[in-house]
Amino acid sequence: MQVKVLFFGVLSEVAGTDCRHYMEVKSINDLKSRIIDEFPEIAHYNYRISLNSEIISSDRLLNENDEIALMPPFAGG
Amino acid sequence: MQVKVLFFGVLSEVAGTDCRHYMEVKSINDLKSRIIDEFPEIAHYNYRISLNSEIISSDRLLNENDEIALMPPFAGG
Amino acid sequence: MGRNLLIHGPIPGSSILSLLDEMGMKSDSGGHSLFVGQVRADEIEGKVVSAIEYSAYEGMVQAEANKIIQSILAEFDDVRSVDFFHSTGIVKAGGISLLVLVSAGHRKQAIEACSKTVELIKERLPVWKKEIYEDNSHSWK
Amino acid sequence: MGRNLLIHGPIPGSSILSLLDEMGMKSDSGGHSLFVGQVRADEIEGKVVSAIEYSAYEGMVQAEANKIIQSILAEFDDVRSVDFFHSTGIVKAGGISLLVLVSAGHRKQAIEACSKTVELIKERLPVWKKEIYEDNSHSWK
Repeated sequence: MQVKVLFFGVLSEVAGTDCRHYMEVKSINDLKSRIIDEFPEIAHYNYRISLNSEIISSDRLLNENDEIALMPPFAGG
Repeated sequence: MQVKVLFFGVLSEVAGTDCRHYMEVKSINDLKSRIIDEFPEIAHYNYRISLNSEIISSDRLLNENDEIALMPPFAGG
Repeated sequence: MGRNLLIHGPIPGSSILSLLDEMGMKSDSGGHSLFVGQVRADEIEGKVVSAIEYSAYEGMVQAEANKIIQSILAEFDDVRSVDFFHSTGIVKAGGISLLVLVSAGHRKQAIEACSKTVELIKERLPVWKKEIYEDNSHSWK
Repeated sequence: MGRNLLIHGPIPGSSILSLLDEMGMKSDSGGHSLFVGQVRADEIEGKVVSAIEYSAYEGMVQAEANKIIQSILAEFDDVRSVDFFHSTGIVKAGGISLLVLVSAGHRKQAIEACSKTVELIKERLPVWKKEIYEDNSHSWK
């Protein structure tokens, strides 16, 4: 079981990549812990999380091929 | 002594012309009387008067070659 | 404004492009707000507008335009430039009769000042219009 | 919106012209309000912005754009159409990065809805920017 994580804006620089795959993660909270373990600096940033392009504000269970994005505040225009 | 009178918008249609010259008129009030005598229907319209391109709201004495305009409400845009 | 703000007939798309090209040279502006006024094929008491004929007091229009521009520049300190064009003569339904462009450092004042400029044009510019209907009758507005 | 709203690099003047051409076919519209966002050569702590690099969440941007458009059409009953384009990738100072066009029957809603659309784009469109300075350093915004 594998999910895809996208890093946007400043977080792509902090993570050194704009995309990573994670294996065997059960939930969003589980995934967040794994990401922070790997990139502790991300904890200092303000960001929202989307699951399959929908912004979510609480924990969710994850399924095969889910796409999760870590999104700092938008800055379009 | 002669002044030039411009008729704009609907008043050009009422007067049948967009420009007329008047001789020997002393003042704006004098001119207005002359115009209304000639085109009584103009009295039924709402308009402002300008003297040499400045809108005026009271009587003025007129001088040779003055340009007076009868202006219905503006409708630009 | 160095150019003549009155354009005979509909305002061509190329006027808009040339204004936009000028923008590109002002890299201290961050936002440009444009208003484009178009003749609408309105139906009025069963008759459809086919064109509008605009007339202007040409001897007064430039001075009033300058007053409008000065008043906008005085009110909005972030506004860098105000330009506009207005048609005279006949503009068919679908044609453009008014073009306003305001450039500012930031979007807020660009948008507010453009809106205010359109209001001042309607209020103060000595322009009149005659609606011409498809049956060739007309009505002054 | 059938076309792709993301444009790689600066938005060309020709995009604006093609939108204006489409306008001409909608003779039931009386007012069009455009907002053009341009990269500003700002000076920030002694460094001058030479370009902005935009990135977008491409898989999410179209759905969010559709929500923005639907929300504007629901709020403004006189609005006939809402279109916008946003740059991705590098746009140098002076280049256009955002183009919004709102057409309505009358000017008031065209202007208000365009202003609101710009706010919603800034608030909801998943786009990020990196300011690049003349010394090649950068800063995320």
